[in-house]
Amino acid sequence: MAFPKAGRLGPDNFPIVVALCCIVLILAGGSVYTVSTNGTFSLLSPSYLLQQLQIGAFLGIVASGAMLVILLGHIDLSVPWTLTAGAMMATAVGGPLAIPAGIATGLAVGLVNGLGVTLLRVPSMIFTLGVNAVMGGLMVAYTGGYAPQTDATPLMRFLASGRILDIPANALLWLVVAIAISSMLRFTAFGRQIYMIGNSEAASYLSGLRIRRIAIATFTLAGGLSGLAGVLLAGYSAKAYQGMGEPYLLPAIAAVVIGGTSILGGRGRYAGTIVGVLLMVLLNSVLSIMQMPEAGRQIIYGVVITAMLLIYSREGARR
Amino acid sequence: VAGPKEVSGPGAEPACFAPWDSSTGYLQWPKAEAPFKIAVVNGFVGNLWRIQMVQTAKAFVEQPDIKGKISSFKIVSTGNDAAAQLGAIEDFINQGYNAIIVDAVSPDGFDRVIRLADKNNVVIVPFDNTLDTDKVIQVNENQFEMGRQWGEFLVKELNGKKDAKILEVRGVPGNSVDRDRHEGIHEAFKNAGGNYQVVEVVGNWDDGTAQKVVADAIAVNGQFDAITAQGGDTGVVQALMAAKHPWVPFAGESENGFRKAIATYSSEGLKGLSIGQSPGLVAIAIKAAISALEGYPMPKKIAVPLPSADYTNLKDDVNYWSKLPDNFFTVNAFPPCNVNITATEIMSHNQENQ
Amino acid sequence: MSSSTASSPPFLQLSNVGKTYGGVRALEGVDLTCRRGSIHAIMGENGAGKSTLIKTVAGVVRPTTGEIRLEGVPVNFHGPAEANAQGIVCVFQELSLMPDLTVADNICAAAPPRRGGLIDMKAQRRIAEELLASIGCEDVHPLASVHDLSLSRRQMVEIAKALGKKPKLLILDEATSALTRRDVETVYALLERLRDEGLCLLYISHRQAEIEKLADTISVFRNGRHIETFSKGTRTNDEIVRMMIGREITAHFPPKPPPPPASAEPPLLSLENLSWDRQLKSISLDVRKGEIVGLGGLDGQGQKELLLALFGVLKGVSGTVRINGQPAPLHGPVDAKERHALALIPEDRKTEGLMLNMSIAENLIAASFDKIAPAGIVDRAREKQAIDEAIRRLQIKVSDPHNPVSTLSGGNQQKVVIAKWLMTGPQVLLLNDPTRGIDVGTKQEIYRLLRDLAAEGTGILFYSTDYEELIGCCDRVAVLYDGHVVAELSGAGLNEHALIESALNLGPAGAVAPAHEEALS
Amino acid sequence: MTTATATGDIAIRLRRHRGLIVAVITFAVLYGIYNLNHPRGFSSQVMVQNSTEAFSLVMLAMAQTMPVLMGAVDLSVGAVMTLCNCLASVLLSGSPLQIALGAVLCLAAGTAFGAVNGLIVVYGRLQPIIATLATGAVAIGIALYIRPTPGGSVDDDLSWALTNTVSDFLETYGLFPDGLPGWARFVGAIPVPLIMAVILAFLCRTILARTVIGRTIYAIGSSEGAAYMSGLPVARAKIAAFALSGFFAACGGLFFALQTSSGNADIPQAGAYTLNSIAAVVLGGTSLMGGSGGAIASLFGALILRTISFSFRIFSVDPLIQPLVEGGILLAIVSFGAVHLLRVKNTLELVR
Ligand SMILES: Nc1ncnc2c1ncn2[C@@H]1O[C@H](COP(=O)(O)OP(=O)(O)OP(=O)(O)O)[C@@H](O)[C@H]1O
Ligand SMILES: Nc1ncnc2c1ncn2[C@@H]1O[C@H](COP(=O)(O)OP(=O)(O)OP(=O)(O)O)[C@@H](O)[C@H]1O
Ligand SMILES: [Mg+2]
Ligand SMILES: [Mg+2]
Repeated sequence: MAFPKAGRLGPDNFPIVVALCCIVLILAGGSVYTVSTNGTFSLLSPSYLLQQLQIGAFLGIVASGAMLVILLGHIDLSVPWTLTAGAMMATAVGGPLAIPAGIATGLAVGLVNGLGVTLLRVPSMIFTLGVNAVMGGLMVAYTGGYAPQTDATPLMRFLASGRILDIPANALLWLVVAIAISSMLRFTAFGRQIYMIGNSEAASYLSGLRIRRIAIATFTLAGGLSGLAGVLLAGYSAKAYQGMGEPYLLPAIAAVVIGGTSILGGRGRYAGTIVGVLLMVLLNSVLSIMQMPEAGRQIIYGVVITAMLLIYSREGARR
Repeated sequence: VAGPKEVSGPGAEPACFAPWDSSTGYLQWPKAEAPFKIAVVNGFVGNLWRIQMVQTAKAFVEQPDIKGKISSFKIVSTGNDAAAQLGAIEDFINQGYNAIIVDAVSPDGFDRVIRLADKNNVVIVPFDNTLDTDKVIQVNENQFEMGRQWGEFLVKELNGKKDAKILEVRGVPGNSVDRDRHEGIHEAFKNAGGNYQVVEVVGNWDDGTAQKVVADAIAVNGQFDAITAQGGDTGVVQALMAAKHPWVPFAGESENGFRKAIATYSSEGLKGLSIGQSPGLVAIAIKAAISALEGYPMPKKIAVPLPSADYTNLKDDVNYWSKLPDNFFTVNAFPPCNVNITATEIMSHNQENQ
Repeated sequence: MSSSTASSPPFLQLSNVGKTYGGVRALEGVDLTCRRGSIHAIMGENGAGKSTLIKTVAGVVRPTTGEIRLEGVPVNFHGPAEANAQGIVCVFQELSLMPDLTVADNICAAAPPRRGGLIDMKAQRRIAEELLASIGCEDVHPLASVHDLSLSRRQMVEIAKALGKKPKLLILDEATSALTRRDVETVYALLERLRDEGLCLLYISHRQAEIEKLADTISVFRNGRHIETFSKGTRTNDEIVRMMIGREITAHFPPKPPPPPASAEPPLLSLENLSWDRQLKSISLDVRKGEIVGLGGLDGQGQKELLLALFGVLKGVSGTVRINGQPAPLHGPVDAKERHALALIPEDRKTEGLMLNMSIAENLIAASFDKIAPAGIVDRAREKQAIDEAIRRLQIKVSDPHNPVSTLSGGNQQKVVIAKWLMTGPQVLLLNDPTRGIDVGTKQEIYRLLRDLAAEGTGILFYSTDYEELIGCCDRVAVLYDGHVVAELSGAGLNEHALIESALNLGPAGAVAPAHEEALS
Repeated sequence: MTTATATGDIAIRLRRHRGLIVAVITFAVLYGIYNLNHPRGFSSQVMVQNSTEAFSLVMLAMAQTMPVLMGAVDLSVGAVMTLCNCLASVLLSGSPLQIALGAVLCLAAGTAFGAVNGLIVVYGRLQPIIATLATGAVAIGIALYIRPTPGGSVDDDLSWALTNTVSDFLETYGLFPDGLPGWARFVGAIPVPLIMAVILAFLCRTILARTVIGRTIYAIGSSEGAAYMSGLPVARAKIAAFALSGFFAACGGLFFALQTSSGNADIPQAGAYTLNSIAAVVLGGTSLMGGSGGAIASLFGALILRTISFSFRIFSVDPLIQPLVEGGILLAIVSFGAVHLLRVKNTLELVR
């Protein structure tokens, strides 16, 4: 069921609570480390937490798109180069049109994904993989042939790393995205229909839903969010560069799933994605602060995700 | 038997093909008939360094003195796949290529293709990411030395502050370049005899990652007295600015953005040293391969001088470009080798192509 | 109990068996005994617990309470494989064929013949051919993929598969619901032979005629409880129905209105020379306002395709369709629903009709977003009102509309599908065998509902495999054979004899098409 | 049904193996073009090179086939390959007995890791795609722990013998000191990795097509509920499928160690292999929904993928355009599958 009644710990809320507990554990573990090394509780300081919010906002926006596609019962593996292309196009265009150009690039790639998945009926996992390769190829060819401008505009920089009332501007932007998407999922026909298609495409089709249009719109929206994330990331780094999208694909999917969204589609809440994103970002940050070697970092990463999902599925089985 | 002979030096053009150190041996191949067929087998291609390298290679073989010596020139990129890279090398050997220039995916695993190359008198020249072998001639900058110079610079700029807190931003874990630079840095610190507190974070030579981890490190550890970063330096600079961290001595790579930052803020305390791996290495590697095919003895390990610049000698339009993008790698030309394609030339070259 | 063999223990004995799903009591305190050499029918309305009973016996679900004894020995199965090993074989209500595998692979799925440790393909094929031949299905190729077969053929393959397991207890849970008349005869003969060979057979069906013909013992279930077991012929039909639904049933079918006078008004739905692929051949048919038109004939003669074609699901349909006299091109379900106010109750409610994991409420509104979300924003009040009304109108038995629709019994699930479409206010209703696997009580409700809708002016096109239903419910029946309409029956001409005759294309019109074995659809 | 079905049999088989046939033809065309334009096309050396390069990917395609036939995906195959590669770089040296033991240990480790994936999926009830995403990270972590920096050593002779022709193999081990017998001369030009790949692919195919476990794997992909109801060993088959997936990934890792004489816990490389394994399976015509397809099809899928990149060594394509061309061809081939949509006349079949 997509919309549990408020007030009870429904199957969709359980993962959110577990993930929140996990976040508390991570912060506690990290604090033990900082106290023992520096004698400070710097992880609990507002400045550190706000900074994590700022860093998390990029992943949050990517994960928003990933969640929509996953709810639809698909997956978007084109995130890395869509994001990069968005960033590179934004900086190449520059000026006031930079941000629209970046987002439009993402929307265009998303549109191609949507068309391929719905009209050609290629499984999304493979089509978006191909689109990612093509976008990578395009960006390499583009950089090699045209030596584009890569400096972010001041507005991009402000949106990515500026502060409004001491709150990171990009976190506020994520908040806007979050409110927009969660109300879309709850209150609009489009959002509800995403869940329906994710549950059963055949039944949705025979119910007279515009399944193609909805799928195309969802992929396009997800692409646009990747483009937006690219624009912001370029603002954060003050420039666009080729590898910038790579670290966002798998963490975004992991964040969505840790947040309780079913990887099969049709089920999940946006609040879960928020919590999942914060968990991933904090885990990464705390491991980095603890100077954990890469080997240990990967193992912890895998174990945390597995353990959390096992807890969710046990809970699901108990019901 | 086919294959190179171990010979003693000196080799050809020592100013350009400088031996790594006094113990470096020499190899000599039987002289082959020009013009030669030469291939460049690159691994990953999705970053600006590699793109700039590919452009440099393309431009270099068009130069008049080189053009006549090459009958066929191919560049392929195999991605992050050692099997594909080894396969491409073997394929070019099978196709009868005379020399193969390699930016290796992995420092190991080339025994088989080297064996095949020797059988067929093919010269393999690894550069940039080089191999853990002494059976080929290799071209690189001395990464350990680079690290040492970074370390010594910081020690100098710290003006005798022996208990300084230093932030070290490392590269891709497990990579030999990361290891060598790291060891060089710590060698310098050790020699200085200080009691430095070094905080290590992993930046993966990536601006975004470096920026994030530096932001975290500052949030938790407070201020640092000096910084060294193996890559992603503009990301580090961004993190410092965002955290309003005061400018401190900073030794790092050679991205244009980093040099621009040094030029702009050195008066405020960003006393920077910039040494970097140059995409122009590929040109020297091609030149070395041709020289070997012409029958000259060549050092097994060729040390390319470290292209270094610090806050005292940065000059706009000479060793950095304030009008050009940050990502650009500033050092491309090596006059002693007659490799004179500058970074800006590569750009204008492209713009004409449009 | 009519059992008389007191000496040996009964073959299957259930005592105090109960099963709860969460809060739902699907079975409660069931005592039941089955003998060898008998066909034991289980009857009950939808949700009575028949399937659950079968599943406990077949090892698919573990009973929460009670004990099951097989030949006097208590058994406790951990899955259908263990039950099979003991000779308990079940043909389930939801087919258990693997559609991508071949017929032979399916038939020999669990215990294929082996040679040298590997599956022996030749032997497997031989076994499959023999089993198919034994139930008169020589037309099914053992190497064909199951998904290329029609539903009726699949049910036959399923039966062959069950026989291949050499059962001692054979359970058929509505296994004949889609079979063609001819197959049913074959299956009857087969079941009787098996009974005579000493097998114990448990038979579940909602078709009273079948049970009357086959069963020797009948058990009736209601609300998860075993009501009574008796020998055939000791109770009248009315008594049985009363036992099943706990109330009196008066007339089976609502009365038909008199045929409307011929009017100049164009028919609501009018098909002219509709053809598609090799399965629809120049079909012409009218449905007038307020009329229920049946589609008859053997299964797989194009009835299903005709409904899908009208709903715009098929590509490359030729001919003209008019709605209220206006040409109505067939672009797809969206178009059919929004522009022409058509509604289709699909064949398979689990995959085509419902989103099983979603709530009852979500399923009900799935086709009506244009009504409850006029500007794209869902109007919560309107949504709730629509859901409540739908549940009330069709008397869907729900404890909470926010529960997943999968927790409903088959009949109530079907009601959800119908309610979903009624909410759209259709002018033409296309029904694909809507009462398959539905109990008499619910069937009656559906018949009455259809009649009421017709009276309100809806045109209804209604495909059914049940002749009785076609006769009782429809004003007119078009019989299809090999994609042609071979007869249109109405009034007194609409009787069982005429239906069967035209279904087999034996009518006076003669063979329209060369006799064509329906095998691959 | 004896005589009349002879042609019916062939028609039905062609229909069932359409994907495989398309893959074989695509490969034959691409590979033919490559060889025709290669200065030493159709020679033993070229075959040796090609099969050595393709071997690990072929193994990963086998590894991926198992879960994909069940309608699942294993995102850990690249990581397990890397783990076994690193293990092999530690274990594959010393006396012949030690080497053999090392190889067995590597294969066992991969199989065990796969089995753990299976256990998590079956008893933890996790979706395979996400469970293996997580366990893949663990595998890479262990690999990095075993081999923090690239290196290690692998027996030279074995490495040379298994990456060359049969006659090189026999020579390396001096099996026929007095000259090769007739049969050995006859097969001498065949590359050893090709032989091993074919044997392992047929092993994989036999397991899938001719054992109850294999049939259950297909059955699960076709309809898991029906498989369970039919009394098939669903849980066991799932665990076995992941264990076999681990086994084939380990074969890939082991060969990778022989080919490169070293181990390297390279994260991007592991990711590339995982994604390529999925692409290979799809190019072979196996449906990601499960139920249909097979090992031989995946073999050809992997070969197609490799052949695309072979072409850049023959034809002059601007190096900075190559990634675009490669991505474009991949996208084009998978989109080519869309032509079958033109034949679909019942749109309901498309949304299943
Ligand atoms: N998996 C389940 N979870 C929850 N409730 C269930 C489940 N399966 C069945 N039920 C409930 O158990 C009751 C008995 O269902 P069952 O399927 O046995 O009925 P039935 O007599 O076979 O009905 P029908 O004739 O419609 O097939 C119903 O109320 C149904 O809703
Ligand atoms: N000689 C035979 N006699 C009877 N049935 C056979 C025979 N050979 C194959 N089959 C059936 O045909 C199907 C196809 O099997 P076959 O082994 O010929 O093809 P295949 O190439 O192995 O298929 P795949 O590539 O899917 O593994 C099998 O599942 C089996 O049911
Ligand atoms: Mg039932
Ligand atoms: Mg087969």
